Amino acid sequence: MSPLTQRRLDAFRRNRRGWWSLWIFLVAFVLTLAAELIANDRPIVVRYDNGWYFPIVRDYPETVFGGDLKTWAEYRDPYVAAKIAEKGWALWPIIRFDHSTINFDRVRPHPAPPDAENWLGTDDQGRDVLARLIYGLRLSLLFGLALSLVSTVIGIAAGAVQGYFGGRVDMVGQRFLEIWGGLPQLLILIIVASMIAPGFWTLLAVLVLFSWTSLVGVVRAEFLRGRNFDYVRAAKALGMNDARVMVRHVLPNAMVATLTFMPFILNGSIVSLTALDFLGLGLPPGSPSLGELLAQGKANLHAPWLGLTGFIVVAALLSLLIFVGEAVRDAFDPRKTS
Amino acid sequence: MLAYALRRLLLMPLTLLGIMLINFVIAQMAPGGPVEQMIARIEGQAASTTQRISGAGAGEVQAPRGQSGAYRGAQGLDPKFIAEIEKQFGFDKPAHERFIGMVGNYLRFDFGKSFYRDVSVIDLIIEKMPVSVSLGLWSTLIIYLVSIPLGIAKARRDGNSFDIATSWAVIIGYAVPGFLFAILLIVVFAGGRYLDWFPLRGLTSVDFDQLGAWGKIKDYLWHLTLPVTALVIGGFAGLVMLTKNSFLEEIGKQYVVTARAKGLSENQVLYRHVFRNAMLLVIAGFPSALVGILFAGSILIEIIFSLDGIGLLGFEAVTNRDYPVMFGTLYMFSLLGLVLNLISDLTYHYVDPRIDFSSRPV
Amino acid sequence: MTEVLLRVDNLSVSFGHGPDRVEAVKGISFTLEAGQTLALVGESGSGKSVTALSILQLLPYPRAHHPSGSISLQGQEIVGAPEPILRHIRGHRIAMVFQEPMTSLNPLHSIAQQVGEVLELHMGLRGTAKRDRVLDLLHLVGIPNAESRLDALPHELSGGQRQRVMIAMALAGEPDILIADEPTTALDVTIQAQILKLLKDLQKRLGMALLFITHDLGIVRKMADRVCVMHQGLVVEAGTTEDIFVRPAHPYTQKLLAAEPKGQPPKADSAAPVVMACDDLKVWFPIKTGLFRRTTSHIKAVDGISVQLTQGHTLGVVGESGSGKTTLGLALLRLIQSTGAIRFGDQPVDGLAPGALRPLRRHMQMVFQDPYGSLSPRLSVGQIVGEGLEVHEIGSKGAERRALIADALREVGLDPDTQDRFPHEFSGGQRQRIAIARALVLKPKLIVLDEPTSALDVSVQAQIVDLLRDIQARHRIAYLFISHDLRVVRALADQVMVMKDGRVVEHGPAQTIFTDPQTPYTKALMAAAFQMEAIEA
Amino acid sequence: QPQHGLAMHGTLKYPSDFTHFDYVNPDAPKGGELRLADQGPFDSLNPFITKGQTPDGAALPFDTLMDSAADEPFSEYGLIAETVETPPDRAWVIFTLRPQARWHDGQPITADDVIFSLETLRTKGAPHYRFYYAGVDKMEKLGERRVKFSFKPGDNRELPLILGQLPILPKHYWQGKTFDETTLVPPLGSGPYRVGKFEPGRFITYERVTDYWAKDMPTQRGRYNFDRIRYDVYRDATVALEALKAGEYDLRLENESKKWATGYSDWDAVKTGKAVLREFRHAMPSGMQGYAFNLRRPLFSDVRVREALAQAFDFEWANRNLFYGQYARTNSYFDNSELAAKGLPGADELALLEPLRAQVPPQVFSQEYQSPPTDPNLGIRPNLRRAVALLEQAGWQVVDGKLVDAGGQPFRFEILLNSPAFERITLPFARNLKRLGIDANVRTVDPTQYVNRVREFDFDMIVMSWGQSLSPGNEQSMYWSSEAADQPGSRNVGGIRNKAIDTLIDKVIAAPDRRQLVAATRALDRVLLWNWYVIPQWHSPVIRVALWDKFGQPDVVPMQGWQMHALWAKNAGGK
Ligand SMILES: Nc1ncnc2c1ncn2[C@@H]1O[C@H](COP(=O)(O)OP(=O)(O)OP(=O)(O)O)[C@@H](O)[C@H]1O
Ligand SMILES: Nc1ncnc2c1ncn2[C@@H]1O[C@H](COP(=O)(O)OP(=O)(O)OP(=O)(O)O)[C@@H](O)[C@H]1O
Ligand SMILES: [Mg+2]
Ligand SMILES: [Mg+2]
Repeated sequence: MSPLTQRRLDAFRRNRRGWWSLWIFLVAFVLTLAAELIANDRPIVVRYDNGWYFPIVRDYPETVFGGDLKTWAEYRDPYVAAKIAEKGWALWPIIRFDHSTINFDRVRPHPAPPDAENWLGTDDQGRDVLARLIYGLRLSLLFGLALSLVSTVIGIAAGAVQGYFGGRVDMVGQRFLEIWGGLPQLLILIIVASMIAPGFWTLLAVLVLFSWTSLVGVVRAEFLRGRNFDYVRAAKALGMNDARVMVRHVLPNAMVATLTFMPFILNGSIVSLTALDFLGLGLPPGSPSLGELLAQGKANLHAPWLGLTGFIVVAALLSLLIFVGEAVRDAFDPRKTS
Repeated sequence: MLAYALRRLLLMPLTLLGIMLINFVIAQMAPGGPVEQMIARIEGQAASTTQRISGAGAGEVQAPRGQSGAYRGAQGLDPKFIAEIEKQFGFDKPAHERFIGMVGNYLRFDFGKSFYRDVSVIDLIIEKMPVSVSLGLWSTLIIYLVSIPLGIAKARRDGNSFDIATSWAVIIGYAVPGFLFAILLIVVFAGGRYLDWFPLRGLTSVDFDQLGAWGKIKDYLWHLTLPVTALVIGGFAGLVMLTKNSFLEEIGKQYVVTARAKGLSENQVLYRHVFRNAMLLVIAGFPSALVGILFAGSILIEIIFSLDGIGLLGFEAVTNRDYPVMFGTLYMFSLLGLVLNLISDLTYHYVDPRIDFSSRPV
Repeated sequence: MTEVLLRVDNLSVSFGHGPDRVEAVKGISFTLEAGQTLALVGESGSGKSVTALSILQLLPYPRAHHPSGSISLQGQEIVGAPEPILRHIRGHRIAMVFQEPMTSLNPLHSIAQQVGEVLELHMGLRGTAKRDRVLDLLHLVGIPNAESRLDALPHELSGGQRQRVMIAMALAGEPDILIADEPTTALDVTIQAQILKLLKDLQKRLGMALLFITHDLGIVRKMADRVCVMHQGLVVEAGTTEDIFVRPAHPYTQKLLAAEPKGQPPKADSAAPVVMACDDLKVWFPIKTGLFRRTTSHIKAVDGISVQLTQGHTLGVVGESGSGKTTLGLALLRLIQSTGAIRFGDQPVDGLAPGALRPLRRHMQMVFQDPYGSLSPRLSVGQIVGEGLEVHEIGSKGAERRALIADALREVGLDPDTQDRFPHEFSGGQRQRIAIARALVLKPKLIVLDEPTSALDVSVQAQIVDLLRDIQARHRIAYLFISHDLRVVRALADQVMVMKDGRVVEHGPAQTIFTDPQTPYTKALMAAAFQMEAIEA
Repeated sequence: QPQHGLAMHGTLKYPSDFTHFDYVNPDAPKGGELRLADQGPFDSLNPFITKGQTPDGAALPFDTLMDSAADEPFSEYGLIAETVETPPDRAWVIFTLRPQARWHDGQPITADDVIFSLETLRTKGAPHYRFYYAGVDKMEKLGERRVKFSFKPGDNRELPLILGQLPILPKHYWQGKTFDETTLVPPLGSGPYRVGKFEPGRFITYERVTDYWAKDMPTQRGRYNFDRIRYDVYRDATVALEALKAGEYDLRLENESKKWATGYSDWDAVKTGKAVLREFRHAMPSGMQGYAFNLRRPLFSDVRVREALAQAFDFEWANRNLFYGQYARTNSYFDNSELAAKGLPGADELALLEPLRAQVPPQVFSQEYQSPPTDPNLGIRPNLRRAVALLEQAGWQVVDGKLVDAGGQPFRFEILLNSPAFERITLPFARNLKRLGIDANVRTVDPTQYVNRVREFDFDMIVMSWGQSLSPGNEQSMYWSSEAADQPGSRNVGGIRNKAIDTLIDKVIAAPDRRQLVAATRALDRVLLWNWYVIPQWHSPVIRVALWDKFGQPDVVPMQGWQMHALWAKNAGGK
């Protein structure tokens, strides 16, 4: 690691809030990646009739455990559970629900408030909110990260090129952008939805189409200004090509907006899924996502645990990201690294 | 700059044409055009477009489609009638002819009439304008007037408890889902249960006309309080952080030291010297923020507070395939957007005269 | 003499904490009395500017801190004083001319605004009164056509002009103490004399005390009552000017006094091939007015100049501040738009596309007049110097390149260990040397050096001049050397070009120009430059 | 022989000298105000055309020829018409108008107005008027106050009654105005209310016409008691509910069980008795709401498969856990009414069914239909076992956890929804199907796409609901006939093509009297049910009303349900 990187890292670490935020975020993210081990409606290990079974990785027909249906065993079914208990035992994850498990066991009108079984209550379909949160966080984060990453990169590139070169490039690029901005998002989404059932990747692709423009304006402005600075001229005098000048000299000094907006873009990406759900153009019904949780919160005001959970998670996520963003800013601020 | 501005102005019609063309083409591809919509409406099958958002009609017992006793006559439409509708909507002509006709009309600022009601698009837009302008203007004003000083104050106190506390505040404001917050406001401040301070809906009272000038202003502001609050709550975070970071970026520069050496107070340094240097980004974001709030940002709020604004109008037009309204609003807002874009670009130059838009041959 | 205005006592300044801590100033003390001039001289990077900034408490606190010491202004403690008190002192009681005028002005405020602000703040002037006073001040510091340039932004001014605006700004508040950190580095000798005279006048009239930081010992001798010599953060010697100059006690002082750019430029070699030439080069800046910023007239910064630079030779460019020297240099390297033919070697480059020009850039380098502005703030010095190597793929990655960079830094007298620091952590002179190192490390065929030694103390200056000459000899580099310091020009240039108002006034072999100037302008210039020395000698 | 009213079948309940309906309070005080909420904004006051959105209550200013009684299956009594005459075969009908019938501007209502109304509505009105009155062949003005409508040949016994529902428009008012344009000028009417102050998209008030010509007519007596009816537009459902609780308006019909169970619990006014939550039973047929199979898909062509899938829908669980136990299982296409098939077919029905024995499922004769129930203790498992058996009979096998046919093709289909509200009901169903090895993919699409796909029958399964009246008739053919199966946009979305059903539909339409009608309907019901064309869902046998306790209402709730316009304000005198 070069001493400079070391200094940046130190500066990053010196921002305690940012540093902790990053860790919390990473830990949460990694945990959600292992969601299946934490929240699942099938045991991790089953010992039955002197055999070992690993339902978490493999499907077994119910008949294996003495049941009568030939389809995959539903371990939460009291019938199956009893059969297994007869001749063995099962080791369950901490949360015995996955994102789509419906709590069929008890009579409680759903959404039901938190209790010992459903720690954050259930949603209006009787699914465990905590389990959905874990899975939803994973999906939303993956979606959000992918979307914001891709659209940020495209957006910065487009803004940088227009701002840096100016002239015709800018003129044409800007007009293109204006036309692009006039695209009827809703109609396009509807068209897409009518052709294919939207899934993770389709939605990602479609949303990238629209979200990449969000950074172009500010990045372009920063480049329009940045290209006038003496050090840019000095860099050109060194014989650097434009790409390098842009990346090494202008961009680092034009990252304010990008760094500031990154957390918001990420969050926006997550929320834009909600908006689509509202319109019926979102992920297939039943998919766990933060947006879905928020939508449930709205539809079930009498069940505040839904909206509250969603809100707290979004707020926490956003705070973490903003604090991380500030630390990153510090890390790249030459006045703070020493 | 004059030449540049002129060139931009000259390109506007072309850009507009591009926008209209693309939209037109895409609208052609959209499933369920206005004719189908009309048929669905006649058959009593059309679902309310805002239903999903407003939560209306969420009942588990579906009203049999085509209520009002219409089940007696639910008989399917004869093709002649459909052809009649097509003709009425102009769909008997080929697409390119329709497009050319539309462009021709738009050049004369003739936007036609809504497909589903006999109101001219202009009138519709004018009718919805007060709501959108009220919401847009006030919320933009409040957001900018609060965020910028706050961001500056945060930059000054970077990292201390004030900074952290305000960060939390704006982040929480941002994270609160707008609709939840709006409903919370209604329940707390306008419902019967807690405080019945504000009206539930609308832009003015029913007896608005009878009020005196002062009464009118009061009534108007009284109605606006909740929706504007709901609108702005999420708007601070981005701008505050942007302002803060832009200022932080500038605050370390040499000229700031010079300004301090003059004996200026910290605020004077920030507002007189750093401000102009740091504001570029804020200005850059302004047009889209304004158009966003005017046009799209407030559909939920409009529904919740039963305010009929352009956002809702445009949204409904798209979902109903009410093309005249859709293209009319699109046209107006694209035009507005283009002009704002140009203005903001020109502002760049006025803020920082080093900025120009020419290419750099060397 | 009179009462002590300013007392600096055992002042230390450190940057940062822990192992990376930099001790810039290590317990220095001095006093300043009303009407007195104290010169602070010393090695580049010895802590002069930092000391000056401490007096106004303008260091980047809390990173910078004072482990010890006190500064008091007529008994009022300044170190750690509350904001309102400092605010009253700054600009009004103590004003400062910053070392780097190029970057110290607000880039977006017109010069009238910037000067006027002080008047408004401390003199209570408004409206036309303010404007008149601004004009007055600009005239005093010798800005030509001040009326028409009131609305100019800093980037539209030449280096010297900016420096004069800085001075006008400092003087505007009629301070009790003026701290002038290298106030004349970018000024030609005539203007310099004018400014110095102005300062003396004010001092006499208002009883202003002057803390003068400079490398120019001639000026020190002429202006100062007392001198403090700084070296590596310490005051190694202090005393009256007389004492110091006549009886230097400390070895460093002795070394400083003895140092002078020496040596002779290499003999002119008429057979040397032309590296770069231009013909009837013109750069006109439009003056835009009105709402629509229409071009109403032009500033003819370079107005039809032809030069030839030959291999291994140096063309010195001298002339009034604002005469177009910088612009000429930029235009020649095609860093600014110009008309007129430019050739590099045999290749015409004036019409060349930027892409085609790029490979040639390796061979033509520039040291910018404003070193601070020309260094990317977010790159470390090592990266800045190494960038050229990287771009032109000189040396293999990693260690080899790092070694090359370290060498280059060492050559210009910088500690190679500092290569991971950022530009703002250096002194003005150090930054200037970084800029030189960046150009030299490429071993180009041509370097345009725009005031490369203005911020350097005499000893370092001598070292750099030697270095330049040495490298020139080894690599047959051609220099276009822009400077106000005619002694340095004399030491380096074999050809000299004198510029005024964008035109060449006189051009010829250095020897001739120095010994036998033809035009009145050149004569005046030479007189002003060597007069002081002459008196001294 | 002119009569004071007309019944679809059988005799009229009320004699010619009746003074009021039984389900109203004839002495209800007039006065006060009723405030209601409207969900959609409106932009037109002409409720008779396709264009524009009209506010709720837009028909209040208009009278019809006759008014129907809510406590009879389908009977109408003269309103504008004093008497009605029709021959036994109902080939024509003559209405005699009341001499006192007046427009709001004082002009009398004439035969010309009636003819004008039908003419206008048929040509320029909303298309359904065309269909309604397509059977009217000829209109004749027999006098100033007498009109005769002659019908095209065909067995359409409903037509005189449907003509009774014809809103009458003033000819003199519309002269020189365009009828088929949306308007915000309230059109002239003759009804109990006229449009008062309004603001499009925000509110509308209807003011009682104090000198309403028909205020003492037997059909109107005790109804339309409020001086003012006001609709406020609330676009958001949640806000609308809050507004009710805040006392912004008076009365709300709830259609969501979740809201009914939880949304009102924090309403203090209920605790203090200032407001009440009431459920009114009604005897209207529930109609059928259920998951409709698209029979055009080969996947669903086997009745055993359909039956098997029906086993997987756990209504009892949903009702307990999602609906707060508020719904009843639908066991008939005409549930909650006398038209529903119960027990085994009786003699009347057998007479109709016997000839069709070969074409209908045998259970029709042997078993009472019951939508598959689940036992809360055993859960869905017994149903699944039954389903597995059925599927195996139909040639489906579980291989590797998936249900496949003989060719190895997996059982996979899509349930198309248009509202997220149904996801919570459908996803558990899909989960149960999964335990059968069936891959049921739930898809919610935007309304437009939904409508289009349904119109084009491009779906596997949707949630469909068919409304029914107490007097089924022509619409049955649109719902279930082979003819309708091919007609895009028809209500036979499932594509039922069954000769037996076609026959039974004809019997329903042609039923000469009530008894036969009931028998034919029940027979039709049985055959439909046992073909498992839908997986029946549920219905609500009550109307849920939340209202501020400011109103008096009659003790009797008629079979057709709770009557809002029979309410009166308790403080009608005061205020
Ligand atoms: N961008 C610009 N716009 C307008 N005028 C400019 C611009 N750059 C330089 N000038 C003007 O051109 C003239 C020449 O400037 P230049 O910087 O070449 O002077 P110089 O000889 O380098 O002076 P100095 O010795 O003070 O650095 C000056 O009058 C300056 O004000
Ligand atoms: N922000 C900083 N962080 C770390 N070190 C710094 C910083 N600013 C200055 N220094 C160091 O402090 C020392 C003194 O700097 P100063 O600017 O006072 O030098 P100077 O005497 O003015 O030199 P010059 O004549 O070159 O301007 C230098 O070695 C410099 O590297
Ligand atoms: Mg210095
Ligand atoms: Mg210069």
